Amino acid sequence: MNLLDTLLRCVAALVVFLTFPLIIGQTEHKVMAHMQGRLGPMYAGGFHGWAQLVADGVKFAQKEDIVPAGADRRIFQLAPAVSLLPYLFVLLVVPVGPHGFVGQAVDAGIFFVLAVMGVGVIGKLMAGWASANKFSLLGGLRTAAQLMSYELPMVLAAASAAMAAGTLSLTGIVEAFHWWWLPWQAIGAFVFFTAGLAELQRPPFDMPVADSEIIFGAYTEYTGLRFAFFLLSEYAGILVVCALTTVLFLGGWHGPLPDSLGWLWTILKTFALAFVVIWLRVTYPRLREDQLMRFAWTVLVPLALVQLALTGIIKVAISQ
Amino acid sequence: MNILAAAGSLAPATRGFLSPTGAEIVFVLVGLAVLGAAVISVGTRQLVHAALWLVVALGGLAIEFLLLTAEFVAWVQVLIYLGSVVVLVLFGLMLTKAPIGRSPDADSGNRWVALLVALAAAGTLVTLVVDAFRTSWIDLGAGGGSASVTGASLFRNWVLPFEALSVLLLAALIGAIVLSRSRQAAAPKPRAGRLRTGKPVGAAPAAKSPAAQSPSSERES
Amino acid sequence: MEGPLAAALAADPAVGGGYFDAYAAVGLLAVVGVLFVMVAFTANRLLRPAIWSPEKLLTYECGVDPVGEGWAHTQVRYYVYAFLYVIFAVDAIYLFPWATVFASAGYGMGTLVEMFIFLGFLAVGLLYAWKKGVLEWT
Amino acid sequence: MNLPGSGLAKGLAVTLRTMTKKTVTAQYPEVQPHLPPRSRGVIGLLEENCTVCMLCARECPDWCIYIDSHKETLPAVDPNARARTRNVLDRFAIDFSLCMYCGICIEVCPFDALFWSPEFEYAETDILELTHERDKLREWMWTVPAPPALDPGAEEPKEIAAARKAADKLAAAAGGDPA
Repeated sequence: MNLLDTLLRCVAALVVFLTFPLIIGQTEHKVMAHMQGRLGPMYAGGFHGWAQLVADGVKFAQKEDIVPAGADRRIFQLAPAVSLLPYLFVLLVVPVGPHGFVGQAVDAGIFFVLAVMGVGVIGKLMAGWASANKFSLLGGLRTAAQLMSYELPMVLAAASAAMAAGTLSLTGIVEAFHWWWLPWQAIGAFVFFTAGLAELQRPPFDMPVADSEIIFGAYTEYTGLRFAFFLLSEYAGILVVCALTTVLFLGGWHGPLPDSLGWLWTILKTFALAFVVIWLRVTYPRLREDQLMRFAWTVLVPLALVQLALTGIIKVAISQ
Repeated sequence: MNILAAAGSLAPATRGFLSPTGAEIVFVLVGLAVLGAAVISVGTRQLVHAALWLVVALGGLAIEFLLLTAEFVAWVQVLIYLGSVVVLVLFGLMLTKAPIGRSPDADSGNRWVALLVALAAAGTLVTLVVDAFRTSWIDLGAGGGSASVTGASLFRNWVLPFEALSVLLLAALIGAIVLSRSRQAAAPKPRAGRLRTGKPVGAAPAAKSPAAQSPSSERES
Repeated sequence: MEGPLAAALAADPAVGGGYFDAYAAVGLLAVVGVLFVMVAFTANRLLRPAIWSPEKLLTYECGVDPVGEGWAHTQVRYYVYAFLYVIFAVDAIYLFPWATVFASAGYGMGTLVEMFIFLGFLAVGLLYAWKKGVLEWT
Repeated sequence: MNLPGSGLAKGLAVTLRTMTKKTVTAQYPEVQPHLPPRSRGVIGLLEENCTVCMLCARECPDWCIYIDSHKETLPAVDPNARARTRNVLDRFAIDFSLCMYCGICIEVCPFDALFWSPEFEYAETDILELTHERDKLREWMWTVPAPPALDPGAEEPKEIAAARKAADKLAAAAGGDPA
């Protein structure tokens, strides 16, 4: 391993980080529109508005950057970066294909990912507090409470996958995958994906940014590029959660094609899950704040514990 | 954690301190950054800034752990301290009144005493560590602090403390709930459903209707 | 390095060799990420206009003039959730070292039972919180 | 028997089915919309018919019609008669930023000077420019469609009935003369 190779991998991760969320965002525009009987963007770029998000990006880059008079300037300006960058690190360690097709394998893989993703919540609290806006503060607190509540089932479900594989390395988990993991880890997959969705504050779990109650939560006062960073972090988050669900529970690159095309499976499964994320957004109404919290603690956490028990018993039974 | 055991015996120094490796240089630099962040965290008069500087200090510590090949501990540091303890602190600050800008009452009259105690504690620790290790060289094998090594040592040698920990956590949980409940018990119970509809709360349709629930969700903000 | 530790290390193919290399890559990515953010905001500063007016810098409260200051009372319940998470997260991290060893030779049933006792204590805690109504709002 | 979660699945099915169906979005600037008959786009003025009776301006609930006029004396046709005066329209303007498209002015006009036009592309960047003067209103007259055909078996329009009556009378008088 030399410096150039590593740098290339890092830049590749950055490129994926900047392009794939745009693809997901554009898919969301179109899928959501068609699910509501609309067409969605049709102009930018010519063919079915494919360049809409590029145009949005250009617009965001040119917009005035406003920091409210009462805000805590430094923290207000730093918050978008703090909430965005953790997802970049996750993308580096997600294995795409077999034989080392990964940005950089990290031994503590899954634990590294969960720890790094947990840092994003600080960015949202910073944004909520530094805006000097009641609605922002309330949104920030709601975000933090939601992120923490759903982090727990997510960690437990991920632990179940790690138990099944007997390793924390993401590559190792995919290598250990067999098709019968699908029924065995089904509850865990459900818990992980749902909790991931809630971590992203995507509808139906978008109470922290509920426009009818608290404007746009912690992001109310943001404009221009900083707001775009928050948006990007949401879509990068979709990519990360879908990719992680693929790797942990859906077998990553395993599929009825030769190993050399394994990366195709990973990407295909990731985008299929991203479609589900969009689908759920269009279909379901927003959960109320108390329902949101109750769902995490009284449904997802017990389910995750059941999955842990199931995984432990079956795994010990198999290995003896 | 059993890093010392994992790394083998404390052999006398076979290497000099004057030809540091890259990791050692980074270790010292990050250590200085952590020290700086910690000092600012204690010294700043803005409450939330203090908590955020604590984030920097604790994150730096995680990097130090990584450099010492204590991989698992490093990410525990990030997940628990950055992801939840600091967030808990921030939460507490923001729920109580944490104004933007300086808090005039953030300074205590005891600060000189506090400084003295801090210096004494630091002096004791440094003396202890220096005296314990002297010039011995611990060769840190990569992977010596990985999760599997930690797990092996935890479940072979330290099962009882581990179980005791669960009792401790349970006690903390119950304590927290009792504390938060006792304050709520003093406040009058929400009776919006009864007042508004004129029916007893026990009447199932009234209690379940959105009208009966909405006051409670309004109260939340 | 000797005995069970070496065996445990050898059993895990991911551990070993590239430890510092792996985290050097992560560190490099941190540099790349920070550079990206800096370049983005520098470019943004060159592109964007800056025409401030007092009205623009006002707190946004749906168009009406802001009332009071940028701080409001919030339910303590949020704090209880955060507290619960801290406790449960400390518990949950022990699952990870356990996950890597519990099925290997020499652990088996005993370790499983130990973990179940550990989890049982916390399930009791969750049940207690549930019964006390901390997890529900009304 | 409802399985738990069947409602959730039903919701997903609805959105998925909608996605596969054809959308109802009209791509307006490329494809002109199909407007139903009697669409209320804008009000056109046939100023030849206007007698400056001011009824429209008076009945308008928003007071959005402005009319200026002056009297003009016409020389008498007959030397014994008095010179006649007539109203001449100087200004007829409708402020479409005030207009609420109720159509009372059109209903109330006794001389059929105002008409509904389906033309709707008259947005302006300045609200003051939405006050359209008589020449613009006259131009819109060209976009007024022919009145829709009558329902089969409907009663004859009054003016045609009156004309026919007069014609029939004439015909009867012409036919009766030789007798």
